[in-house]
Amino acid sequence: MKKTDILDVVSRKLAPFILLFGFYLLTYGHLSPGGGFQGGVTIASAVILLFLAKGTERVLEVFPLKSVHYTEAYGFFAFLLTGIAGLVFGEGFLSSFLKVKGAGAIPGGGTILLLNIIIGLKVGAGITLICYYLFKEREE
Amino acid sequence: MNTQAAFSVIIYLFIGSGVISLYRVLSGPTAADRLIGLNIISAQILAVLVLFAAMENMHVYLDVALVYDIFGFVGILAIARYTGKKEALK
Amino acid sequence: MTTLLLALHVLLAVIILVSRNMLTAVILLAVLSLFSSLLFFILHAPDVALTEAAVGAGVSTFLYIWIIRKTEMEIKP
Amino acid sequence: MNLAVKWKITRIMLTSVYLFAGWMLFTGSLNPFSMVMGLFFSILTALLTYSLFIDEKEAERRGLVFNIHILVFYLLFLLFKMYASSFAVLYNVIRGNINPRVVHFRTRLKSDIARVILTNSITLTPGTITLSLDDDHLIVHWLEAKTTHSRYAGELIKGKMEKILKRIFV
Amino acid sequence: MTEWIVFAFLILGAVFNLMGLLGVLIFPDPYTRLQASSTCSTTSVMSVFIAAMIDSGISAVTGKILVITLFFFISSPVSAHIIALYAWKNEIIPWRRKGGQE
Repeated sequence: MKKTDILDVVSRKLAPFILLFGFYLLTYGHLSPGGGFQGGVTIASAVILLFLAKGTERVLEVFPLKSVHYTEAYGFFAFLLTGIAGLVFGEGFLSSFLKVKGAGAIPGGGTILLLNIIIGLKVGAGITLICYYLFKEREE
Repeated sequence: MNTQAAFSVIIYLFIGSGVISLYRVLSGPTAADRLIGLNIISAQILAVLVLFAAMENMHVYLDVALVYDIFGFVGILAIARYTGKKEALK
Repeated sequence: MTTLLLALHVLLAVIILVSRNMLTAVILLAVLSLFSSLLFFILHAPDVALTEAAVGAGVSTFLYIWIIRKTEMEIKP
Repeated sequence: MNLAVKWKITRIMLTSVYLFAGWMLFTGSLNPFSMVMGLFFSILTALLTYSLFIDEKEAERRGLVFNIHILVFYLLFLLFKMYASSFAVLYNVIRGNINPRVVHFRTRLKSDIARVILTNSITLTPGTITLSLDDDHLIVHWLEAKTTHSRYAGELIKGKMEKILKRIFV
Repeated sequence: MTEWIVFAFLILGAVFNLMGLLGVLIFPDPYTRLQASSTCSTTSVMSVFIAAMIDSGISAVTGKILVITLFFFISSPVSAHIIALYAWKNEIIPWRRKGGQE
């Protein structure tokens, strides 16, 4: 039976809620002072909290390194794809091609909601990768 | 005297006490004293944010306060983890 | 109140520049970023305040602390 | 379907329920599209972090089942105790005589999260701060020390909080 | 009637804040300063939160402040404990009153 450590228990129970709060900032980005970049930094801070409390080895079992790399790389591709879809279905590059209905609610965002989620995932994966490589170099 | 005026008086008082407790950050003999200064300033500014949002009656402003709380906690943890003796928190 | 907060920013920046203890400089930088976020919040710009609180108080503190540790400078506890 | 797969599915569902309650607290709206997005993100987060949120050996440490009505009563009790001991610290700061000591004692609580809640409650009441928690051995810094004997100091500091926590986490 | 309860909680928050600040400035060693800072940063901030909740009635603001309060109940003692553990592991010796009772 392993010992009880206060930092370990608190970080385990708190990190999923911080992750969910980052997703909330992404989803409500066009209605409240959130947005892609802020939500991405909040998502990355949950992973940083786990890095600080539990070390890198245990966390990489949960968030595999290869999938984080793929998220960071294909995020830009998805952003370009959304822009080109605006060029094809709408008037110009990055123009809104989804029908906007219900202004002031979540579906009223149209393309902005999609772009916020893509940018948030890309920024979160990028900051997580920076911090992971810094940690790894320190522990050697 | 209504509650709005009382709220603004308390806001001035909390900002003033935050400025005074900078003294503990500047002249703490040890590193733990400087961290205590950061902790107390963070708590006082959190109270100011909540009071300001309640005074304006805008519930979207309170997201800022929650993010502020999260990042103060992570910052103190990072400073305490990587200074001083090696593996001080293990 | 805005003028007083701006004067406080200048004062804190000068103290950070001339301070010799690295840990004091990093903690004062975090405090400066917190006060700056408060200033943006009072001026009714909550999105800028959110970005400042997230990047200034969280991630940049973390990066500076790691870099100071990497140079193996002596930090008194 | 063996026991390990069942336990994994149970953990994922329990984590999703907790996270969806958190989403409802964050947004505070009953808009159907918002609830669909919340359900999607809760299940995504639960699939990522279920092994951290509920540990593999969590069931045998008795941390999952608790009585929620006693928990609400405990929070109110904690708020009252916070104010009561805060006035004592106020009196000490004004008079300026303090007698700080470091005391050691043990706790009888078995489960993991109950010990963490006890430690947080001790730190949250002004006048006492937990320095270190090592399995069941607490080191506490006490501002106005009346005794340094281990058992009496433990009775004075833990007091009723341990008894109520013992009833919450069965 | 509601206004007077709000005023009482605000005055309570201000008094605890000033006393905690005084304790942080005059106490002799990090542990005792942390005790005073804990008074300031939990009781005073909690009083202010309760005052803001009572003032805004039942609305969306109250729910958000309730979430912040729940998060603050977890994060504040844990950060105080982290600072105390940091000082304890770096071998700072606690201050004792001279000639005190044994």
